[in-house]
Amino acid sequence: MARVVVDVMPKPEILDPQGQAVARALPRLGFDGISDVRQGKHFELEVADDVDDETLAKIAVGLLSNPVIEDFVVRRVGQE
Amino acid sequence: MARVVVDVMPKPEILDPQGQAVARALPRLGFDGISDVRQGKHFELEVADDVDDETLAKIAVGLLSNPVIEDFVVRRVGQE
Amino acid sequence: MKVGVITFPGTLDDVDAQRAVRYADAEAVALWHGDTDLRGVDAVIVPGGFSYGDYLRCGAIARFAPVMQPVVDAARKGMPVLGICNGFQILCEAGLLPGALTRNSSLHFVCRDQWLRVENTETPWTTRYEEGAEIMVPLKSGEGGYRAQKSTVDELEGEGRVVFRYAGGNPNGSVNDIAGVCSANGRVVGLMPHPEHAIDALTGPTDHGLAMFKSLVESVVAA
Amino acid sequence: MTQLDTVAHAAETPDTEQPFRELGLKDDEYARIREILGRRPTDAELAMYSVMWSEHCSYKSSKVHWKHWSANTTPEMKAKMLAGIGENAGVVDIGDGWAATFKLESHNHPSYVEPYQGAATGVGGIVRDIMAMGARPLAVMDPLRFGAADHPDTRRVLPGVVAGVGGYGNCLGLPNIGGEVVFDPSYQGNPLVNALCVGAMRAEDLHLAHASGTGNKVILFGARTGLDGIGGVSVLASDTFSGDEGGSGRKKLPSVQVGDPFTEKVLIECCLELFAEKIVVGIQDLGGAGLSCATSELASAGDGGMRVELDKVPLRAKGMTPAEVLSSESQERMCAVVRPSDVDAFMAVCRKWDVIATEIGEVTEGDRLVITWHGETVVDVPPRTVAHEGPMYERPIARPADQDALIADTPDGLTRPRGEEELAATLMRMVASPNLASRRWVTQQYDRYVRGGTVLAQPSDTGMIRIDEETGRGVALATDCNARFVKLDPYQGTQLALAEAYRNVAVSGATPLAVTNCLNFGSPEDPGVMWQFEQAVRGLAEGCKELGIPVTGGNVSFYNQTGTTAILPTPVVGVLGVIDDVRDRVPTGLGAGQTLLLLGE
Ligand SMILES: Nc1ncnc2c1ncn2[C@@H]1O[C@H](COP(=O)(O)OP(=O)(O)O)[C@@H](O)[C@H]1O
Repeated sequence: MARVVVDVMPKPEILDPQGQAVARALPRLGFDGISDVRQGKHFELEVADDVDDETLAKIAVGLLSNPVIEDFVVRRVGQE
Repeated sequence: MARVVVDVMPKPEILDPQGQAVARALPRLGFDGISDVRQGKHFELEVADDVDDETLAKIAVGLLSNPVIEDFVVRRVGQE
Repeated sequence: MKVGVITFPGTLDDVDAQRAVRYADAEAVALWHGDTDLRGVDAVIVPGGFSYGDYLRCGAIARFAPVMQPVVDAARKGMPVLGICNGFQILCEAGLLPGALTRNSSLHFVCRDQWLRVENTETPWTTRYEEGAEIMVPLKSGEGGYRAQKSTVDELEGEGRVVFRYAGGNPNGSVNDIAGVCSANGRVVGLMPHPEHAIDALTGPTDHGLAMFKSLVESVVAA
Repeated sequence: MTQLDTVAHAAETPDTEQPFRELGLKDDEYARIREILGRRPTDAELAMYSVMWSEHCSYKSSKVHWKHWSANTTPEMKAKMLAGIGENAGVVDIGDGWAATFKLESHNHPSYVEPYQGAATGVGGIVRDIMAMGARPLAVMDPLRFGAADHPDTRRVLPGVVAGVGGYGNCLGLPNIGGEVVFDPSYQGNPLVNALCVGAMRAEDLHLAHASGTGNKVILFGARTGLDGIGGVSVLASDTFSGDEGGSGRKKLPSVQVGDPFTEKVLIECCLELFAEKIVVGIQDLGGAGLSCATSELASAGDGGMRVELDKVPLRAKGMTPAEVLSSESQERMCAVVRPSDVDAFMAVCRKWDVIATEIGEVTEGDRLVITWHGETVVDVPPRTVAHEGPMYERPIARPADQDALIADTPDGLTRPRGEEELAATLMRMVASPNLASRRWVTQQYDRYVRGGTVLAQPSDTGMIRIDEETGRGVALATDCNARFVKLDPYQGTQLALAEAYRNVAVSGATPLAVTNCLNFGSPEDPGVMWQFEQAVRGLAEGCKELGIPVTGGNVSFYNQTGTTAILPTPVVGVLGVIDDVRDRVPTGLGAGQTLLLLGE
């Protein structure tokens, strides 16, 4: 078994109201020095060893992200 | 400026309906070998160099995550 | 004439869409997400709700349901298809309509009586409206912000494929106040607001939505 | 792994110390359990008794006051009542073969701990109560109370609660047809999240929660069972629970449950199909106290015993103990009793909806509830002693010493606005005050249109839904409570709440038929609170008799206090009425050219 992480983020040109809401809240809470926040999704998958990178990319692009508005990154983070 | 990533995940013992929905969909789509999926949030912050780890942890626990049901991990991923 | 109304697990407004079809004097045919054919219907409505909980992304899982393949095939051949709210999101995910729906800019779910301007009266779903007519129907969604690449938006605007536009205030941050769009051939229409909740002033704010279903019946009969 | 605490082991080891106090049981309660069983309870039995004998499940402080309901319910009032107090929800005959069922419930403490999930699972729980009567849930309402509007913690609690009520209810496809938002500093550390659900069914489809018919199967269906809210009910309703199950060596478990409204929506449709096929003998929702409650209540209300193979329960977490499986408050689960010949059909419906269903036991002869774990008996109890014969207390009652001073402090001493300008300024201040301001920020997060039956919702004081599309038959509902009146005079204040809800229903054009309530009070161990409570119950019961409509059910929430300061006593009253044709409703608001008449003094 391997653990695979997929991070899905709004494309840079797409408005990210959630990230903006965080960015606006920070100074109000007394946290300065954060100039930008973007919010996406983080998936952790337990994957059998014979699942190859191509399959993982298909899952990421076909299901976990919407290529019209989102980019993704797949990482294998460890064996179990 | 540094880039900081915060990943927020539902605590292991807490129900994760989002991850479950993905896990159940995968075999229907013909993807086998994924035994578990958990879904959380992924934040990317642009942070001034003088923001220390303690401040980042405070932001993560106070604003980005809900400590009652979520855990988080903070990573500095690079300088810009 | 028969209009199919699809039910996915988590679909909510299927009963309302069926009722709207009946109010327009057509027969509503229930289609199940697992169906592999369309049971001889003349048009299809993909109704609102939270298919599969919409936990991953609205419409992301529903678009893979078996019933969507025949819907996509029929739509490409010109069958009228209407996606309402979650149905709109599903049609975008399935590639039948361009763009995507994202989190409302307020970050809150919003349920309100919304004015819309009808911008395109050529689709089978809008022939009964006058161009520029303003209608009031309920809007109720948390992820209704319409987004697309700039080139896509330009193309939609250039080809008159924006079918409905929010009037009297943009409720969710949609680009160009877009509330609904159609496919290149005009046969597939998707919109976030709910015309099926505005077919009778007893249970909705108005009956302005009924003309969409009557338009369809007229268009199909005329064809 | 510690040794499994079986019944045999418990009998052999009578002197084993048990953490009953940490589980919220008093010394005499523990002694009573030992007396019932003739031995010490096993861990699993202790978990069951402690949760079922908690204030929340056993109504041990309030039950003695139920005499007021029965004393004030006349045969005429009973005539239209198909199910009343004691069932999951009250059911009334609304004519034309239709029955309506409705109930109010609280989810106050969980909503303070985790506002979104607490409120969401509160909605989920009350909806399952309505389903357990055999009805289709049709609409929800949410009477809410928060601390001061400008207090920083209200900013955490209110948006979370509203998003949770909306998030769950919207996803279930239940229109929200009304509610309340009231601010008062007494709710600061203790917001009230009450939720009402109303449903309807054909009168002959009424299902009652009981397990009868020897050999009938017990089927658990819906979500898997996890570590959610283990001991939640006790810790939340009785304030003395450490969270550990005793001996299992687990670290502190979360008392928070996370809702999965999609699973519940599918469960609703699945249940309705099962009801339509008439393959359910008895049904019970799993709420607080989980399987402890469902198995003991089903068995207790039936005509036999029950045997449960607990290890068959589908689990979400690894290594759960029997006590944990019994106490888990995982949401979105139901338990049904099914004839053996219908099991295949039952499973087929569940498969269609992709709902996990597992046969976990059967109805047996005799009168014991026996639960096994991999073949070994871990529970062997008379189910009534768990579910219905819990402790009952006559708590001391005393009118608070400062009540007279409170009443003497009348508004006569307040300065009145004089002249146009002061009047205008006062009006502006009132309009802007949190308790009178627009509720749109809240109500626009709720879907009020779904299912196309909503005839009245905000801004009307009454919610109304159409039940029969052919005839237009419908029901109207209102919930009300002015807790400041109740504080001044709990007897009359509660009657005023009843009268307001009754009037709201009546002026919508409907005929009031039945009453539900959610009695939110401070600690029952405080004689002053018990005085408020007793007065409120008596006031409501006698008011109902006067109006000729029965109390069909309700809910009690005690221990709503911060430190020793109780909330304002808040007996929320819900009234349900019927209207023959919703087209005859009377909407709120004036039309041009209409004449305004004042009725009454
Ligand atoms: N928590 C809530 N959920 C749903 N509807 C609500 C809620 N709070 C208030 N409302 C609705 O908003 C409207 C206005 O409420 P309110 O100002 O309390 O009315 P009133 O003071 O006339 O009783 C009513 O229709 C009421 O049902």
